[in-house]
Amino acid sequence: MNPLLEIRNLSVSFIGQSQEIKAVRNLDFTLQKGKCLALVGESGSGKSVTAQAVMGLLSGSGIRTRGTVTLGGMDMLSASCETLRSIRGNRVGMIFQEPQSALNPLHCVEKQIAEVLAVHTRMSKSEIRRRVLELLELVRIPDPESKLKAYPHQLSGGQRQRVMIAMALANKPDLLIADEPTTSLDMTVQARILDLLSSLRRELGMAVLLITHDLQTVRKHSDFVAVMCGGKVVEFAPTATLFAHGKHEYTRILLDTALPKAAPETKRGACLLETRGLTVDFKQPGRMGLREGKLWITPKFRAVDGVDVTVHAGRNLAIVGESGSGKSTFAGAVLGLVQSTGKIVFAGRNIAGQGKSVMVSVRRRMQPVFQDPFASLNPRMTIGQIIMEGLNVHKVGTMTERETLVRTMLREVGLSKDMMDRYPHEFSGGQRQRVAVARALVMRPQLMILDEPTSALDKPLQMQMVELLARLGKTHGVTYIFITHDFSLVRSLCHEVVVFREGRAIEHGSVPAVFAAPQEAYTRELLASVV
Amino acid sequence: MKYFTLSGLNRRRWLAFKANRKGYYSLLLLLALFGLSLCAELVANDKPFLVKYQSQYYFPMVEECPETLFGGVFRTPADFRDPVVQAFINDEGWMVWPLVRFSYDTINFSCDAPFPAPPSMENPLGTDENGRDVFARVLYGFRLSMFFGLTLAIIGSAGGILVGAYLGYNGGWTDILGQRFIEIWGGLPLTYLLIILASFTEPTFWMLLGIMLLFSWMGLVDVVRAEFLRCRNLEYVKAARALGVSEMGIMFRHILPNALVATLTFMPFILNGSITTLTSLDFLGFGLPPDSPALGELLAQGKANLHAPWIGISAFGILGLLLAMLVFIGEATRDAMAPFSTSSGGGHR
Amino acid sequence: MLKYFSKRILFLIPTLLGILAVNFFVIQLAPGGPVEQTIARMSGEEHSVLERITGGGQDEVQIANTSVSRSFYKGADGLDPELIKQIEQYYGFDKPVGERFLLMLKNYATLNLGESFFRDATVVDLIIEKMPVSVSLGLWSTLIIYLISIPLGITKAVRNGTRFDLWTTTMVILGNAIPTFLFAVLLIIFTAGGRYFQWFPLRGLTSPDFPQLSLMGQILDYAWHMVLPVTAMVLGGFAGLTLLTKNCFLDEIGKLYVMTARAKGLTEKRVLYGHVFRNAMLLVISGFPAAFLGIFFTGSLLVEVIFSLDGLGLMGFEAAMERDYPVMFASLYIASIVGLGMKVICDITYMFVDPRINFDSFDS
Amino acid sequence: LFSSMVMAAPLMHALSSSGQPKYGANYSHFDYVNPDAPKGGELRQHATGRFNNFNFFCTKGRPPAGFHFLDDSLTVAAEDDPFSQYGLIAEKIEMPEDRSWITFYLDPRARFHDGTPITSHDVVFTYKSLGKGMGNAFRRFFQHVESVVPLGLRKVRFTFKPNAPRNLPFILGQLPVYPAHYWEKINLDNTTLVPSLGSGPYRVRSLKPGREIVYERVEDYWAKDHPARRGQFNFDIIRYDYFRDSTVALEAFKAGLYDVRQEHSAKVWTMLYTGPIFDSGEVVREEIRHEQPMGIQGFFFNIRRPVFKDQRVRRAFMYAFDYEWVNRKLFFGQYPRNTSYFTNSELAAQGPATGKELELLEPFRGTLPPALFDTVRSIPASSGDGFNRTNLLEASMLLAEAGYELQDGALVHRETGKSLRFSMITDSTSMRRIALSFRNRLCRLGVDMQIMLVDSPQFIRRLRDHDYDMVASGYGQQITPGQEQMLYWHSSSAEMEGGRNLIGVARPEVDALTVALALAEDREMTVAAGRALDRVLLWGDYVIPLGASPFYRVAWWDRFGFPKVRPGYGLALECWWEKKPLRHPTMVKDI
Ligand SMILES: Nc1ncnc2c1ncn2[C@@H]1O[C@H](COP(=O)(O)OP(=O)(O)OP(=O)(O)O)[C@@H](O)[C@H]1O
Ligand SMILES: Nc1ncnc2c1ncn2[C@@H]1O[C@H](COP(=O)(O)OP(=O)(O)OP(=O)(O)O)[C@@H](O)[C@H]1O
Ligand SMILES: [Mg+2]
Ligand SMILES: [Mg+2]
Repeated sequence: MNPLLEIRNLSVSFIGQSQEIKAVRNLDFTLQKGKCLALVGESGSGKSVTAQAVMGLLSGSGIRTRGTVTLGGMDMLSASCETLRSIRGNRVGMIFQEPQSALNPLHCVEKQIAEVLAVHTRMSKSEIRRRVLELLELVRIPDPESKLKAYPHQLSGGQRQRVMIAMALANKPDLLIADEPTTSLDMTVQARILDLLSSLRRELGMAVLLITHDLQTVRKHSDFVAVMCGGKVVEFAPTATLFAHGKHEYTRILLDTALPKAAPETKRGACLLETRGLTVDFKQPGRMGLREGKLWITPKFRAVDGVDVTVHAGRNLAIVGESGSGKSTFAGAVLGLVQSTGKIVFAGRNIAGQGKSVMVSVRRRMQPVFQDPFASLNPRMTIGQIIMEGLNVHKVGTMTERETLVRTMLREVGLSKDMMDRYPHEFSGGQRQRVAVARALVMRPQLMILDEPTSALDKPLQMQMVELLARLGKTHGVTYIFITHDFSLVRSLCHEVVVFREGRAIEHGSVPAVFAAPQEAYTRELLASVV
Repeated sequence: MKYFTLSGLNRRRWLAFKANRKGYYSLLLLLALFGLSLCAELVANDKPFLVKYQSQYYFPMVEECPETLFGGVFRTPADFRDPVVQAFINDEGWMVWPLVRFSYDTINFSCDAPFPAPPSMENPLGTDENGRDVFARVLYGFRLSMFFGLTLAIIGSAGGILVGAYLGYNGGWTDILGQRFIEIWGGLPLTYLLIILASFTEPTFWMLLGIMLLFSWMGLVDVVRAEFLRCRNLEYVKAARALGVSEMGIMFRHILPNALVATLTFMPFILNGSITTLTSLDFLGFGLPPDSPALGELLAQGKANLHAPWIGISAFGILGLLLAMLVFIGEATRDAMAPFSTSSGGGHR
Repeated sequence: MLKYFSKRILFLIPTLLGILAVNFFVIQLAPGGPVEQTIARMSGEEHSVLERITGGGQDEVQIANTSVSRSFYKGADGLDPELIKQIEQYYGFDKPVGERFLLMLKNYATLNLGESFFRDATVVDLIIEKMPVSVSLGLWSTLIIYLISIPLGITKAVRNGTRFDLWTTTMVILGNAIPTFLFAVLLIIFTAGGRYFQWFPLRGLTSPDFPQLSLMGQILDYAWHMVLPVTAMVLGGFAGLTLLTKNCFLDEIGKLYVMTARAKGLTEKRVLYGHVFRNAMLLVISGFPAAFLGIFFTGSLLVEVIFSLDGLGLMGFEAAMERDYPVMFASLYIASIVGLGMKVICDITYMFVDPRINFDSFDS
Repeated sequence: LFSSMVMAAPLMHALSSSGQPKYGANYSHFDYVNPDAPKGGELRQHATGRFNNFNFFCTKGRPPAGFHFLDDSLTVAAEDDPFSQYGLIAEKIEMPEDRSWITFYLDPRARFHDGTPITSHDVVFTYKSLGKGMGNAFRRFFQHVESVVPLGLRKVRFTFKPNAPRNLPFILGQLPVYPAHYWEKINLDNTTLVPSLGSGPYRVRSLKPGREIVYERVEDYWAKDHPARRGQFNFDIIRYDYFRDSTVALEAFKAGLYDVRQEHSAKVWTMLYTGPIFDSGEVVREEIRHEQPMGIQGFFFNIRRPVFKDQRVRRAFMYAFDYEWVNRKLFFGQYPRNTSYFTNSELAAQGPATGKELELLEPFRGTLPPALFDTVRSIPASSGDGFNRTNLLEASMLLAEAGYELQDGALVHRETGKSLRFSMITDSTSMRRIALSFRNRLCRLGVDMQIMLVDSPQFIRRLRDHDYDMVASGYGQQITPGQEQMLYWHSSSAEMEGGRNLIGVARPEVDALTVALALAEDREMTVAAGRALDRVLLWGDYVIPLGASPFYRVAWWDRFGFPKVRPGYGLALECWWEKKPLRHPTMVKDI
């Protein structure tokens, strides 16, 4: 039987002004109908680029692609525009790694999904609408009706990701390219989605090219694994074989790395951050006014609902909870970026609704890492400028000191210093995430709020990051608030945990206590899905 | 190793700029033309560089030489174009003339053809309807217009950007009140201000520049404001705020470069517009003093003297060239500023 | 938002007041007013206000060409002071400035825009009279400019750096650099004059026998008359918009969502028009009110003059130059209302185009 | 009652200021017409600007071109006899020697287009209504009229106040007669676009405001065979198309959109009336000599200003201006210079003063320069080479004499320390153009001249306030100057706001001569006073004169016939007729 997807000798390089970046080199693999191939590997090793090449999306003056990508007997790299068009979104669906940037910011959810259907099928308007709702339900977006008219910026990270998934699945493709499709999803939803993919594979014979860093998922859901490192596939084997006796050195590292089981013990310091009754209201998504006949008056949506959280210096806090439960919003509110009501006390000072002067002094000591790194990096600034900016703004040290700081930081997050003059779009997802972390870390803040800072990193890098954070926590007294779905991360770094659900903090306690004996049913459900 | 990031980045930008060949050559040409027009006095002048008279050397361009020096009668600076004066000098010496022996306001009194006179050896681009050399007027006019236009465009755009940025970034009452103020300000009747000015005195270059500056900044406000309204909600702006970047920093380091499209696009047109504003002022008779070498005046003459196409073509030619150069330079600048290469050969598949 | 826009609309009133007041008092400072204009007209010394634009000032001989039987009107230079008093009184210039201003405001408040000083027609009637020309020119040229520039700009963005791009840029720039009046006159000479071709009519909006034509004939006749003026008007308008569109598109086209759109299997056209367009449109929209006002109220002056059309641009200019204050202020008033209204609409459009935009104060 | 007091005078068919009208009582037609000219066809002309008023009582709007076709007047002029007015509506005219009143006997055949006869009631109505209208130009003359009395259905008498201007009867004769029964129903203060009822040879056929107006010949025009109308008004249709731009208007002419065009620009005339249509003779291009007085046009010194108080300075400036060069280079040599205040008229002074002229000057021999009596002051002429050295030298000597010397390149008065600088205002770009070369030459003398181009209202304002150092303006003159001369030269007008005394002359000699001219009883006196005044003014060096063309420059599509005799005082297009019909005449269908 002919393979559905066959990649032979694929090389992709980006030609910049000064250097040529070889992102993918001489790649080979095949994928059969109904099978799942997991593409794992180092961050920046060319996984996403491969995925895009498969779709034939890499064209343009600065990109050189060589080799063949055969899909169902047709070469994607030399196919005509017409053919490509009829394949994309129809026979091949693609889930992009960074949904925030990949969704059109000015189109509402319904429009984005419906478009795929409208282009490739002859469904009527109402059928399309029904199908869109069905898809949203399929990917477990709660109350899909209300999200139909929502714009990407009105969704949570996980919701955006699920919209992407819905879009990719809309036409029941033969091949699904899923580039880290579940990174922002809580375990429950994540499991459901992966199950969904498996069932689709079985029922429709859909093949899946799954890019992920989560080896659990790989083991459970994939048939074959390709391990990538430095732009090459270093090992390609059936899943079981690979997990049993992976040969390549990098595979071993990948398989053997395990995060520490417990956070390093630290002293509990003074109360660093305290929120009391923190509440955030949003406008219900939908076109301004004119909804349900009510002109201009749009109902409120409460994203964060009277949350009380206390963080003590030295005691890292994890915020977990289902996707869309208000975690990022809470972080935004604490940072003063989202309008909120309630009290926020930082280092003994109420900073809620304070003017610029207060905030400026606070900001240096409280640094965030945003959930979507791409969107949070200024596209016209080089990485060097981006990391340096905070130092410049707060006049940290001399120019040379700042430069040294930046370079050290880059090295510590696993980036090389020659990347400094590159712009954000020239990086991989994981690299960007590290840049975002570096930007915050270099400031040596008192409190850092990290919104899923390691979701796009491979295990070894996660490990490196965890160590780095722990070390800085110790040496510089940085306290972290982690927003994450990854419980191993929670275990390895955090002392306290708060569980969010529907905008409320439903459970609060020390990590071992909560993990050992969860009080709430929801927490139990959450923990259960991990295993 | 200092400023390593910056220098690296700037080199990269400069390379990108140079890579856009149209823009690069336009810049070179523009600089050359501007440089040439800066020494217009040496190219087109109604005074010779050097006069030798009775073993004495004179430099009429830098020193005042009354014709009494050469045996004439008038004690005002000599008119070297006067055949009598020329005869005086040539009898007992010689003169070295610039390429074109006319300044922008020199009337070619000795021309035989009726005005506007067609191009000839003497007047390479002919004369205008008042008998002044078109080449000299274009040359001096280029300088004057460039200066007028550049000042107006730069100060005006800077003002417009500042105000637009401020309004768009802050929103709320600042925006509401500021915009109302601009609307009222923009409602000021420019024509009447000029009439009033003209009733006191013959308007000079600086007065006109001043008056036009009062209004020129408003052109960009709306677009810049719109860009800022949009960009201030972007995630990376939030990130910058969270980083503690000052408002100015956010406005000018983060938002402005992304809002620069409009400015870069409009800049050449603003500049060109400033130059042609002079035209319309000249039309109404509120323009520069009648002798000034304004390109606009030349255009107007071009229309009034269609039988003398050399006037219109010269003026149009230089304006078109200027605009084209500016647009190409603008494009190259944009390329240099853009993070990703925008040139694409055959489009996407 | 409702609150914001009601605020905006309420602010129209003080803004209008401000504009009117500023103009009113500045204009008082200018030497010479309607009285002088009347005197000039009566004593035959009036120059056409268009003279400077049209080159009518080429008439070197101003005096000697009156025939005997009509010379008498011209001979009447110098008017007795009593008469001038009467003129002043007629125009209300015997009243103090403040009183005149208040009177004007009162009239405007009751939507009474007054009558022209020099002709017995209400300003509203005058405006209605000029509408056909202004609407024709404004509408068609705006339409053509937008319909050509935007697709052209998009194509140029897609084919950035190609020869096509270079040529079209050069063309639109040259079009922009050639002054309207020059181009219009050349158009007339070459395609409507006696020397070369006589393809198009050189004046007016319709032919003299327009009413007798069939409907189809009327449409054709109108279109035939519109060709030259509209061509003259649009030529300079392409450059700015085309390049703006191009640059805005270039800015967006590299973004990730465009790749997503392609991954959906959309046609390139749909990617550009369905996805990039809206993201890139904001600037185009924000420039619209100014462009619109310009074309409607002032931009067509020279074209109107050259093609002997009677539109708002000419009316406004003549009123300003002849000191026909009621017409001046009324057109200013109307232009301001339209302009301010356009801005409000424009701001609302921003929010429809980009739902992320709001107008609240940033720090609240 | 009133009428019985005035004596009867002979009944005349025409008024004449030269004693005898050219055409006797039984003339059958004017010499310059073809009495048998064929009727019919179409004449198309153009106009610039726009029109918006048919109410001629109201001065607000602009009347359409050719509006004088609409209404007949009491008397009309013959274009070859400038001294007379021939009765039209007025069949006979009665006026005593002292011109203290005038009676018009209306022609019983005269009627309006609706058939209503024209009566004395209409004349009185017209007179009264015109007098009421705001700012109507007639009013200045009407103030000398004591009363207007209808003496019957067809007889109306105007009685004058003492010292009324001599030309008053002529002006009243030019009064159009408007139908009272039509206008009584209409508000005379408002402009209107409804064509009014008239009595003239044409009526309005159709109009588009601001675009075109078409007149059609009145078939049963009452004066069709009137001697003053014979052979005239031959076209069935006369249309005027309106243009705003002169370049376009010329193109339209060349495109054959209209038939006749008079050119006012020397440059355009020489440069642009070329091309195949001219070569092939399709379009005829002709310069027709006229005898119309041209008055004077130039740069006037304001002698109220200290700079120009000194005649030597003025004279020096006259030397500095190189008119010959200007004429050659800017005007293609088409404008002979104005050398008199009454150029192209017999009122221009010549040679030594003699006869009556001398008599008039004699009382002032003490104050006038002796040379004045023997010669006319010459206007300095140059060789026209542009550099004008000799004259400049003369000028610099005069300036030195006047006390100016060069300091740092600028002329400064030795005693007052004031530098010699002044500004000239004009509202016309063509004047500015001329002034440019002047300024250039003055510069060589060290004089600083500013040229200010202002718009019309401001120009008028400053003229009325006499707020200028030098002004570019002119005085038109008629064949028989009248009362307006008082406003031009008399001292009473020098300081009066709005006085037309641009120069600011206030001299007893001038005053006396002006009065003599304004009140001259007969032609001889007019000529003598005019010449004397001209002589005195010229010797005052008050103006740097420019020139004017003694030709009408006319071009027309060759489809017309016209009489062989050309009148000296007008183009007389009324006498033309169509030779070759138009290919696409305007709306012939429904004629
Ligand atoms: N537009 C670009 N220009 C230059 N280099 C690029 C560009 N896009 C990606 N790269 C480089 O190509 C390499 C592969 O990137 P890719 O996005 O495929 O990584 P990845 O395997 O998906 O990593 P991650 O797991 O972090 O998402 C990276 O080193 C990245 O820096
Ligand atoms: N601007 C907005 N307008 C309206 N609703 C919004 C807006 N931003 C977020 N929401 C809604 O608020 C809820 C909470 O969003 P938030 O981003 O805080 O979720 P989250 O806990 O971070 O989820 P995830 O783990 O998926 O990132 C979501 O249901 C989202 O749809
Ligand atoms: Mg990736
Ligand atoms: Mg989130």
